[in-house]
Amino acid sequence: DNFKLAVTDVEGLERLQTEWGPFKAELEKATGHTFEFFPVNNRTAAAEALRAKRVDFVVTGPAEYVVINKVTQAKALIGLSRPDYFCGIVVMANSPYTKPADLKGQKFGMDDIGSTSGHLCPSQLLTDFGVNPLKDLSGITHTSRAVAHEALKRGDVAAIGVNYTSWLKNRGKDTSVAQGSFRVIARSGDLPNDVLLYGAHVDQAKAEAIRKVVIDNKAKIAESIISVGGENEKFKGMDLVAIEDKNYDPVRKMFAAIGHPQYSEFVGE
Amino acid sequence: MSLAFALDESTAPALNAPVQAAVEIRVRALAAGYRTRGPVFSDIGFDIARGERVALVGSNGAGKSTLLKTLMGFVAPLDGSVEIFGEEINAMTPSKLRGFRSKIGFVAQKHNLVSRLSVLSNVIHGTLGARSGPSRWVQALAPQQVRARALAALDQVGLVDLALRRADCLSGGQSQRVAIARALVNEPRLILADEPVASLDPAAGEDVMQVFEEVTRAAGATLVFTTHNLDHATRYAGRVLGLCSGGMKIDSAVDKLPEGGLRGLYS
Amino acid sequence: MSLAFALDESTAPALNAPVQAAVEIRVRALAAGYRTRGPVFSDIGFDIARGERVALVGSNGAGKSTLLKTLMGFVAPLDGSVEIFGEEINAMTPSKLRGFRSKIGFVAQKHNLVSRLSVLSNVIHGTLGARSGPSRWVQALAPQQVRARALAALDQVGLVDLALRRADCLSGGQSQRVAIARALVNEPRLILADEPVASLDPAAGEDVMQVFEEVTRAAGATLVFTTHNLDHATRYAGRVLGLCSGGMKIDSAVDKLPEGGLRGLYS
Amino acid sequence: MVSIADTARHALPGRFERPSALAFLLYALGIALIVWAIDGSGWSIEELGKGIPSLADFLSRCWPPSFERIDSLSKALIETFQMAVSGTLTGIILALPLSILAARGLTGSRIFGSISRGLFALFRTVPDLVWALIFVIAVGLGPFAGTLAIAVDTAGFAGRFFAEAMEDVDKGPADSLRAQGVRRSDAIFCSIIPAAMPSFITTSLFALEKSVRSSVILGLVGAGGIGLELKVATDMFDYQTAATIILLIFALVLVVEQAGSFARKRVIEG
Amino acid sequence: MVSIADTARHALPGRFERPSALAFLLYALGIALIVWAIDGSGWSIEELGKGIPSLADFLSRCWPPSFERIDSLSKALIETFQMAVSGTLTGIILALPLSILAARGLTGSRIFGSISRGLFALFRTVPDLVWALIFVIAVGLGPFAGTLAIAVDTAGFAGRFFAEAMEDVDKGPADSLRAQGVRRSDAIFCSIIPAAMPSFITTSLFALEKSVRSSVILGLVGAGGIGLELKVATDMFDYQTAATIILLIFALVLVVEQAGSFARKRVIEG
Ligand SMILES: Nc1ncnc2c1ncn2[C@@H]1O[C@H](COP(=O)(O)OP(=O)(O)OP(=O)(O)O)[C@@H](O)[C@H]1O
Ligand SMILES: Nc1ncnc2c1ncn2[C@@H]1O[C@H](COP(=O)(O)OP(=O)(O)OP(=O)(O)O)[C@@H](O)[C@H]1O
Ligand SMILES: [Mg+2]
Ligand SMILES: [Mg+2]
Repeated sequence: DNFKLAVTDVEGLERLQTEWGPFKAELEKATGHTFEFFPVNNRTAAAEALRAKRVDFVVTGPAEYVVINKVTQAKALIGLSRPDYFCGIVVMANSPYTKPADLKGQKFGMDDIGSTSGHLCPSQLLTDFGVNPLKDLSGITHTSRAVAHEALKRGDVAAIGVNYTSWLKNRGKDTSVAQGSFRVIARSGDLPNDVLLYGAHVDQAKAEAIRKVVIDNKAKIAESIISVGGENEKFKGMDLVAIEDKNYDPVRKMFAAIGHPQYSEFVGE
Repeated sequence: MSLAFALDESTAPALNAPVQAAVEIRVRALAAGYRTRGPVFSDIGFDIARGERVALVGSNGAGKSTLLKTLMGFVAPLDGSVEIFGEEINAMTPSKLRGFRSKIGFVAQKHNLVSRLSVLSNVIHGTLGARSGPSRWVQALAPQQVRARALAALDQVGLVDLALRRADCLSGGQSQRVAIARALVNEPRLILADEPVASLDPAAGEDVMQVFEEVTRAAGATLVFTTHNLDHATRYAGRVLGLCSGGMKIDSAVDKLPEGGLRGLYS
Repeated sequence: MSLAFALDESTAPALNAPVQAAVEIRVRALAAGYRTRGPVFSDIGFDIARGERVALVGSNGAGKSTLLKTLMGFVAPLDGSVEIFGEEINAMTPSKLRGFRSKIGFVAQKHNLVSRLSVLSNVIHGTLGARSGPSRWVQALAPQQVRARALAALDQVGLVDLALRRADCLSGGQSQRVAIARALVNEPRLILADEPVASLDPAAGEDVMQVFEEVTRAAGATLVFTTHNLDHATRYAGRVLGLCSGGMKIDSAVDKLPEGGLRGLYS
Repeated sequence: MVSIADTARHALPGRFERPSALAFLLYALGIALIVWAIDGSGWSIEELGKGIPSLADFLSRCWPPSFERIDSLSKALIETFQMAVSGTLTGIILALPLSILAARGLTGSRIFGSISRGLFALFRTVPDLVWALIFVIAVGLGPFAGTLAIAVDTAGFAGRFFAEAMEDVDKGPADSLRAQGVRRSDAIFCSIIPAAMPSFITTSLFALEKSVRSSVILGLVGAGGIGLELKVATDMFDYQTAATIILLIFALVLVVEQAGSFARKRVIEG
Repeated sequence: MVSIADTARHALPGRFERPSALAFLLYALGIALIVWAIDGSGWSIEELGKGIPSLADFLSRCWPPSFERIDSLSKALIETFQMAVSGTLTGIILALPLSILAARGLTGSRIFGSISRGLFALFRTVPDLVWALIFVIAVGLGPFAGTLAIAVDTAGFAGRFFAEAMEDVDKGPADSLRAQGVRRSDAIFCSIIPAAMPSFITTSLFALEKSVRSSVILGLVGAGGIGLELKVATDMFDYQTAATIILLIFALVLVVEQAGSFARKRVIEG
């Protein structure tokens, strides 16, 4: 069959959008199907495409999976595991804030609303430390990472919630301040995997079959991603695993923390 | 009078023998002006018969151009009525008015050429009233016969050589002559010309007035023109209308004009 | 001749007694035209002395407007030279050229009013050459004295009543008169007028020509005007220049014109 | 008989001027470009038809608009409008003098002309995201940064349209003034700008409307705004709220257009 | 002596016409609006000054542009341009007939005029994202959806500017034709459109350029494009690549502008 596969703006998969050639070839060889790839940097568009049966598979992040699952009944098929996928809360080292509770009444910078590691996870983290992100802060600015970073340095926001790994990398690129001028005051546990999900209209048996082959050939497929070299080396250590919907219940819980409880009902409850 | 007769009259104008009798323009108690400024003229009335040549004179701002625009229905009258070819124009449906206007040839005081098109295209536009469509929008697309006709009209005003010149690269008098050719190209039944020779040199002015005269004489067309050249008014018109201080002060055959009468309009 | 003298001459024009002697415009071997089309005229030469009134005549398209534009430096000559007030204009720096032009009053064939501003503002623009600045961009901001002067210029052409009318709500002749007032308002040393009375009624035409005559007589200004009105040319000019087939065919004092000579220009 | 003869005494001129080799090449290139572009964009009318049912489903989910949060949404719209007005105004004030330089043949300075045109192009090319970054670095998060970002965006857009509107104006009146020694600058203000005024109004009010519509940039600099609300609503699949927001903006756009048409009418008709 | 007297024989007319009560109210409202807007946007020149050093540092991090990925970036730019050309062309073809209806006083039909103006306003108000959704649902992911999204966006923009350009044209030539019974439609094509042509070119080429610049919409429908690359680059703090992308787009913008100025020159000067 010819399947359409959308890749949303998943953290760390940007290169895949332009250099997915070998990956695609390997996938096609392993499954016997042909795949057409579409980089879609918006989960709403991906979800609507699924609902309209315009796309069959979507590679996306955990939070995206939760909402897409709710809106389209699409199901998780394979997890694309990533090492060190968690979030943190960063303040300036010379600031008085040493624990999340100190941030009460302060301004906070985060990623776009609904981003797993840049919004949901830090919000949950604050909640876990007894700070209600919706009530206790004096405001959350949802902006791009680069803007949040600069705003933190200026002191416009007291803290930012970040995807830890990419923050480390980005911090390295900012030569204007010493790397030690930041302080991480909280880190989350690892987040669930990115997901390859399939639309409700896709034949379940075929989907299961694809899951089986991919898991069986995971070494080769993962290698194909890394083999592109250059930037893609960062995928070293990725794994392809079979997953279940309930793995994402923690993410569902996070939606309550950001004030969108409509996505926090657990399936089956 | 039967409808059949009326139709006959309009389709074969040159054949009806006593054309002079039919009234082409009938104006009654007419007043017109621009928006808030009150009427430019009022209580004007006259009849113009087919084949007449009428000069409309008056000082600057007397309302000559306004009267011509009112005759064509471009300025709505404040009062009174205008009948052209036997029908009240301000009561017509737009499509009917268009049909009536397609028998008019009009020369505007400002020439009003389309400056980015060629002279020939501008003249061909004059035929659009009779037959519309993209084939007459620019000369390159026009049927051979239409182009030939437009060229003949240009020849009447002595401009064949400039047929492919862009209309914004003309001298003042050349552009006025193109406007005249555009008005003549469709062999109109009624010609309304607003100072058609103001920018022409003396010889060209005579030529154009002679063309007008011949067109009215041979094809039975009617001519109403405004002018500041009193010599032209008396030599080429059979009748003179004189606008002054908001009223029609003179309406007289040329040979019955009072001594020095036209001078009196300009004081 | 010393620079001091030349300066003296240009700053106090009316005082030097034998003004008639000074050459205001000197043209030598002049050829000019538009882009690829070759010269409109060539090898033209003449001198115009201060205080002269010169009529420039010729058929439509002969190049009268082009010649006037060349005299002002708007059309660059293909050949030859133009000196105004004793200096070659095509060798001047832009700011110097501007200074020279500020002593010129110009009436364009197309009037060229700024249609969205009032008549009075348009006339006040005529004073910008002498003194620039926002206070003369619109009449509402202009100094009382400038407004009074503009109104006086409008009075000369008989249009005081229309001072606050928008320039696009004028009749053809009214707009031409505004252009004339704009040219006169700055009391120019040289008036170049391109068919200044073409749209005027006979009386207004005489009035304007008389104003021109008085301005040259009383203030020692020089006048070059084009016209198709041969009567005006011979009555109001002291000298006639006749353009024909690309050359200056006539250059003669009015009283020495050959019998029927001007007619010969239009064939 | 002087009726216009159907056959001309003169040879008819050619229908087309023979294009120069360069012009021919350019036409051919233009056509090739279009064919190539259409070819590459995967046209398919068939697909369009198939999607109708799903589209109906989507639209049904947007209906009816939810007026639950109308208060806070209106407030966001008004705040956005406020920043849009001051940003657009700043942008226009920035663009006006530069556009006079940028208009070809107006000031006679080719160098300044190229520089201003380049500057406008740069203003437009640098994306919102980067302007947001620059102004956050320069003045910090908040409405001021948003205003500046809008101003730059507006300047790039308005400057270009102002300049070309002034180029398109009939130069006759300006030339007649310059014939009398009026400075170029005075001639521009006295005759070019009055003539280009309707176009200026169109451009300015479009810029204002555009600033309101594209107010996502305000969200980026932490200034909130209706754009952010709309983004959140679609991201959270809250299409009914999104529909409300779009209707609110639509109403504002119509009001701005009405104001523009009123102003234009006054200028054109006096 | 006929030198113009410094004192007039006639009373000078008033400087200002007394504005009508309505006009006065509107002026007052306009000024209040502007004051309110500037007040709300937190102007502070001081802040601007303080930010300069950090800004310089930021710009230094964008330099030099990195030409490492120039191949794939150029490819993305070309693909984007391809979709932009076909989308913009479609939009313009859509906008032209509607804009004739939308231009006030051109066709005499007020109802169709209001409808087309409303349609254009709607095209513009509905944001990119929602158009992306609609076309993804209608025709699926890919360049075709992107082309359509660009087309709608272009139509909303170009339609408005086309219509107002036609409104601004001198109506004299068209009226003179209509005086001879020429249909409105013919008069529009023969005289209004030739007169508005330079403005049409400005608008169309700006629309093309805008489509390239705002190609983020292509990312929304899975068609990639240079906009996506730029977003990724800034998100990854890869400012040197971002600088490269901006320079590439800038070059394209300049080329498009040059083409426009060439075409305009031909139309204006013949
Ligand atoms: N568009 C307009 N709006 C308002 N008033 C106008 C308009 N056009 C002309 N007028 C005024 O109406 C009066 C009559 O103008 P009209 O153009 O009919 O005069 P005219 O007899 O043709 O003069 P001319 O010989 O100068 O062409 C004039 O006083 C003029 O100022
Ligand atoms: N902008 C232009 N571009 C090209 N050719 C032009 C341009 N303006 C005028 N011409 C041509 O130059 C010649 C001289 O034109 P000019 O306007 O000087 O004539 P003129 O003597 O003023 O005629 P008129 O009495 O009709 O005003 C004409 O043949 C005309 O077609
Ligand atoms: Mg008139
Ligand atoms: Mg001339």
